[in-house]
Amino acid sequence: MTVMQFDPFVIPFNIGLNFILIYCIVRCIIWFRDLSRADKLRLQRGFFGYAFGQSLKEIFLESLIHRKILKTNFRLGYMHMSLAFGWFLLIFFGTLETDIFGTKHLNAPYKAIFFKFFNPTLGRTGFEHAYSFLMDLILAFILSGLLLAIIKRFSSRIVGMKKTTKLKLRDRIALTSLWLIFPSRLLAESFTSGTYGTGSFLTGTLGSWFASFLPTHQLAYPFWCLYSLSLGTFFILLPITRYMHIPTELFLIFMRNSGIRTGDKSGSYSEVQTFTCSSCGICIDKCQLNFSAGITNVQSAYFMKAIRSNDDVFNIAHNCLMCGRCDQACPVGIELMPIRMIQRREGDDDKDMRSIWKGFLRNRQNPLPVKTPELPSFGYLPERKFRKADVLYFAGCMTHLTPGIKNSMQKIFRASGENYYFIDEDGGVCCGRPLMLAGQDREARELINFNSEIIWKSGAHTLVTSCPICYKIFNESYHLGVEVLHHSQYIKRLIDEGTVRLKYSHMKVVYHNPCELGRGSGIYDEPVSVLAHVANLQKTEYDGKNSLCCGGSLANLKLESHERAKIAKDTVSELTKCKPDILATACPLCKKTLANATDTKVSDIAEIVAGEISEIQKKKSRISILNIKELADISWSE
Amino acid sequence: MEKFGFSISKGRQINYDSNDRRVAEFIIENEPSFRLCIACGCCSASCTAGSFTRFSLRELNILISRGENDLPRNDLKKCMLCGKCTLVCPRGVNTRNVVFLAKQAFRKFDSYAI
Amino acid sequence: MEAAGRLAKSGFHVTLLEKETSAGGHLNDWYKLFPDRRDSSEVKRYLDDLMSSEQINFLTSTTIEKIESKGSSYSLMTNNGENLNADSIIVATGFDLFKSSRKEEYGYGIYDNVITSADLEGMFRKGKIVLHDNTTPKIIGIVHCVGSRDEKVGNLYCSKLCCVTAVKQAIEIREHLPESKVFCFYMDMRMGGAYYEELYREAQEKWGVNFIRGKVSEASENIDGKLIVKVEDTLAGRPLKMEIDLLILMAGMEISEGSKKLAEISGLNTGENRFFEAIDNHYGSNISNLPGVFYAGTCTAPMNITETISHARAAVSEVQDYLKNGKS
Amino acid sequence: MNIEGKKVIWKDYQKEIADDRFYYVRSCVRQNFFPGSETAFLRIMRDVLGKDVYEHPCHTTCTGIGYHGDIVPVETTMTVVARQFSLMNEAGYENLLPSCITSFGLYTEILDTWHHFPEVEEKIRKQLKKATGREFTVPKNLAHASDVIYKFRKEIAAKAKYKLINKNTGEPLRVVDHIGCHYAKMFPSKGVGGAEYPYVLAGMVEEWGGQVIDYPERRHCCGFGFRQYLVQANRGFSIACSKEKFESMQPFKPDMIITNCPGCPMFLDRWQYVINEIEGKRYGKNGEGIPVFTYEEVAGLVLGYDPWDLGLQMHQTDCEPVLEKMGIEYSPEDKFNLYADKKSELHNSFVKA
Repeated sequence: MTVMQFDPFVIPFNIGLNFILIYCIVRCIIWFRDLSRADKLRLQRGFFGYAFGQSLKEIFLESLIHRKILKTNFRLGYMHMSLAFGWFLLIFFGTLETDIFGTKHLNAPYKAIFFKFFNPTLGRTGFEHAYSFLMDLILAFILSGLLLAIIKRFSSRIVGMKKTTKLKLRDRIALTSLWLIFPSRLLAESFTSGTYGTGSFLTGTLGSWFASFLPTHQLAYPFWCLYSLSLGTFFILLPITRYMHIPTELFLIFMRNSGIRTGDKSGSYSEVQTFTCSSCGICIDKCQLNFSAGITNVQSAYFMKAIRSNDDVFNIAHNCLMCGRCDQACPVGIELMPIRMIQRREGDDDKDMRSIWKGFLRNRQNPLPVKTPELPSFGYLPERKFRKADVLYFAGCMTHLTPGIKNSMQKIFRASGENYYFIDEDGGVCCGRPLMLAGQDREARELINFNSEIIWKSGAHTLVTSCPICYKIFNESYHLGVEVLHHSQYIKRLIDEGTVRLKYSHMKVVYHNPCELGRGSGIYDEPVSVLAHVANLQKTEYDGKNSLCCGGSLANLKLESHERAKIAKDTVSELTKCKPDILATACPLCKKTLANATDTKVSDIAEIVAGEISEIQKKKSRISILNIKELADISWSE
Repeated sequence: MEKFGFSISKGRQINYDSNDRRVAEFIIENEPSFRLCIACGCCSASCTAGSFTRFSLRELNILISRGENDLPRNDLKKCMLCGKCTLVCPRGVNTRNVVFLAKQAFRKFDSYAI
Repeated sequence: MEAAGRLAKSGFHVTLLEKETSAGGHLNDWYKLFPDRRDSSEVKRYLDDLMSSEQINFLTSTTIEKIESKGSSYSLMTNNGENLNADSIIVATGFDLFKSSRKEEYGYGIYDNVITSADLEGMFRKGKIVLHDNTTPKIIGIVHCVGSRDEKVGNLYCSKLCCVTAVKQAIEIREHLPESKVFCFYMDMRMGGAYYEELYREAQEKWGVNFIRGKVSEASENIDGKLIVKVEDTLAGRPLKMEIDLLILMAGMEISEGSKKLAEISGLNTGENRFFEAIDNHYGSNISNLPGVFYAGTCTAPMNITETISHARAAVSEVQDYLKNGKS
Repeated sequence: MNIEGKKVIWKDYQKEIADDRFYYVRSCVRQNFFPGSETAFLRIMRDVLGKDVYEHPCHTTCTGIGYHGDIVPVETTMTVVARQFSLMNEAGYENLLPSCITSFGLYTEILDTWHHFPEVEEKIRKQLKKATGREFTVPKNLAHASDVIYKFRKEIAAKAKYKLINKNTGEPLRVVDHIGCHYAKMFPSKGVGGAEYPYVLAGMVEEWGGQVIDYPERRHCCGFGFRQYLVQANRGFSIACSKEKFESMQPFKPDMIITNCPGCPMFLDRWQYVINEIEGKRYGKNGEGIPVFTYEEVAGLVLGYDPWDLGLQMHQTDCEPVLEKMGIEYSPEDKFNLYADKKSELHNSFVKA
């Protein structure tokens, strides 16, 4: 019998496939070109080095198996896996199939995709039959996932998701074409099988059943056309839909494994990341603005989409607590927080990026407009006052609104007998983090310089701060060459050294982990161990990385007070489920916000510890105070 | 005018009708809580910047809403956005966003950046 | 009316003297009441129901010409020659609104578009807020403390209700004229009453009413008949001048003419604020200097409706007590 | 604008103004600002109305300028004023008739003070006695010269040769009346029509055929305000005040301004020139300026006196436009030629003097 080599119906598919291949290559080249020189090198090394294997492994686990999603949400994971991995298998074994059973080796891709059409009679003998059984199995696997996907679209609950992302028109078209691909293949194959009495448990049975009452011979062709057409459409639309994440993710994985990071300016990497977002919607579930405050249009998935389609993201960018819960949860590992910060820094005046075409083929001629240089904002700041000391204490603006923490820390310092200097005792200068969070780095830098000078001149070796917001910026952006500690770390150290002895109170304590301290700065253990040392610390499901935001976050400029209150209320009710005596935290802002939302006593770690300093300790400390005073008088200098 | 040794003094009167209230309207549109200010002065009292220089958000709010933009335009730069004012405001005015929007508005409406 | 009704209920024979042709006083000219903005007629209906008792002899357009103490009772001579005997008297002669024309600088009665809070209520009743030339006002100013807290007109006291009335009316104006802008010129916002402050907040938040701290010093008309008001924006520390289409004066409360006359003929004491003076501000606010004569409501001080009604009830209990034991 | 409302107020503010036998005291500054005015006043009072008006040669300043300029202490002022009273008693008059608004205000203020604080009056009596050996009794009636003209406005109208009417269009002249601050702002009850809507000048204008215009800044001070003007560094405020008024009245297209105070006509007149010099801003119809008159000058014009006899050539802002409108016959060439052989009585009286 004669085997056809070509048929016009494959043209849509061919066009689509070629288009998408060329597009991806071009895109990757552009992205590569836009990388900084250092990153280019990184990528090259990464590609031809050890990282390569890493990447392949990751691609297999994440892009195909979708391990992370499976972990967080099985059904959602299975859906993604069946589609991605299933399709991969289909193509893989399809190609093999053509290679084995085809007339010659190395066939054009369409041969593999439409194998059944070109080899309708195949599949009668044992091995052939087994093989087509395998192919049917894979197809069934995909279809099961597809079924889930369709259900998810109409009721996302079933897939275990609370929210599902909203779609643009072009997404809908792409989605339908995607949905059509496999059913049309199923039918096409079934009809063909029906006509020739081939096919396995799926296509075969379905085929013969159709054949019993349908003119399968005539019906087969249109469905092969449909199959090819939907594939074509899908490929063509890919670049302007969220499905672009499929090819982009591969590139991202290589970049990441080569050690490229987002940084603080927009560039290829952040762009690749935005295109890698598959809008799976896990971030939406994690977002407290969504489930507490009922704000449902600012979550990262939407944010990424907005950036992709070049909408004005200014307000979205600022309507975020920056708690990092989504960042933590993103299965693709997109650095969501840094990307938001980039958008905040870019401000509201990068108008030339707004046009859609400039967006997709970013125009390199006119990049971001250069901001007009501004006069220094804080010229009014007074002559820097400082004092020689070993340890510096920086309470921070917020701590000045919670004197309890401030006083407790001073008590602890006295107890420790260290020669410390309270930098902002009579009202200091802001650390600069709030400005930075508002994307105003230049202004922030002025404050950083101001504070740095005081710290350097004091010649101290350690800087202790009570406010995680301050801690983060001192730690990351000051480059002081001085050890920066949050007071929870400092207290931990004093305890370990035995400098302060503490009584143990049997009070039930629950710890609320401040975002800036935990996810923000990776400090999880010290506060916990300090609390465990002085009180009966309770476990909650929100310990560690999974902690909630109090709602007070300075990072969000747009949140109304009543919305903040809602978040605080929910957080508190979650944390106080075990009816603790004290709700402990390590941040003045968290303390203030939570205290307004509950009757449970809210205390800062410092306050709890200060309350447990034993009497003997106090005596010792009095002596040491004198020492400090003397030291002070001597070592006071300009 | 030299020949007289004096000139015509400018009045201090706020002329509400001829003043440019676009900044105020922009803020109100994007941050309605701006309206809720009762000028209690908590913001100014707790202000970090205010402890170093003449800077009163209370005053700026009033001036902006009257369309007296000259002082706010330059004074707003003194704000450190530290957020104490937001925490102490008895009326729940989102003061940080007010400052943020005001700066944005001046960028938007002024020929030169603030 | 409250007092009369209550007394009648508890079986006394009551004669109610009303100088107007119908009872209710100022309640009749008010449209909606603060803070819940219910229709004044509802309260009026409640009072009318109280009056339905046949124990009450209701004489309208009647005033008292002469009062004589006959030992334990009083004889009253009315303007239409009647002679009434009473064991006890409740004085509920109420208040008059401050005559805004006395604040000449606001030009009430001279500038066509300067009106009083009472005039505005009238407009609400008609459901039509228009300027003198029947056009719709765009910018509306409300002046607080007209005739209150003002030594120049001899009223040192605060009339207490004008602030909340102003806020209520500001909201109602915005309801009627969504396109309009409303400015309240106040010295202090005195919202001391249940849900008053909340109303103030609503006015700012929901209705975008503008509040400028400073009392209008003078109003004048420009060439196109718009009003020019001068005020110091005391929060900005700068004088402010603006064009306004309609200026509403929050007239304060003063002791009514009737009360003054009554004070002369009866020898009842009046205080420095010219209102009737009770023997004790804390526990005797209904008791006058004449045995058997008691006060009810705004003839003793500015009060809102709630307070007036409670005060009337208190007066009733004083009367009952007096007639049972106190009489001697 | 509801004129009826104003009439109600005007009714409330009527004052008692003596009918005859006036003791006239001149103003310190008017005689060199607008010398024609006081002369014209006397002419009208004596020749037209046939009143007995007496002037005392020993009359001195009332120190009002010094007092309001924070230079002369109040007791000194009172003693000086007490002496004026004493002079009046000496001359056998009891109706005090000051030509100056500030004097009028000051006398009113002092009489009111003495009324409330008799002990002060006693003290002053002693001081005057000590200083000059003089006694005094307070005047029976105190009225400002403009009050008297207001009182006899109808008589003047009856004898009027011209009216405040534009004879070309037949429309009444649009007149801005500006009242000196010290006239009624301190004691509204002592001014005809009170302080908010003064009627003293408005009454004359209406009576003589003109139309008074009410403009937003009508209450505003002309800008003299002693302190403001006397110190050169403060003159910016003075001129700013006048400017405020001009800007506010300009839209009403006034033909002229009438005043009853020594300072106001001076400053409203001269500042128009200075404003033009500084800012190049001109007021009035096609920048010809808004002529400013004293009420005596207006009365004089109405009665048909020669403009130059009235001293209108002393105005910095030319008043010819008004003369034209009123249809007054005058010889432009004689404007600055006072001693031309003119046979006007006033001229002769000058020569006699």
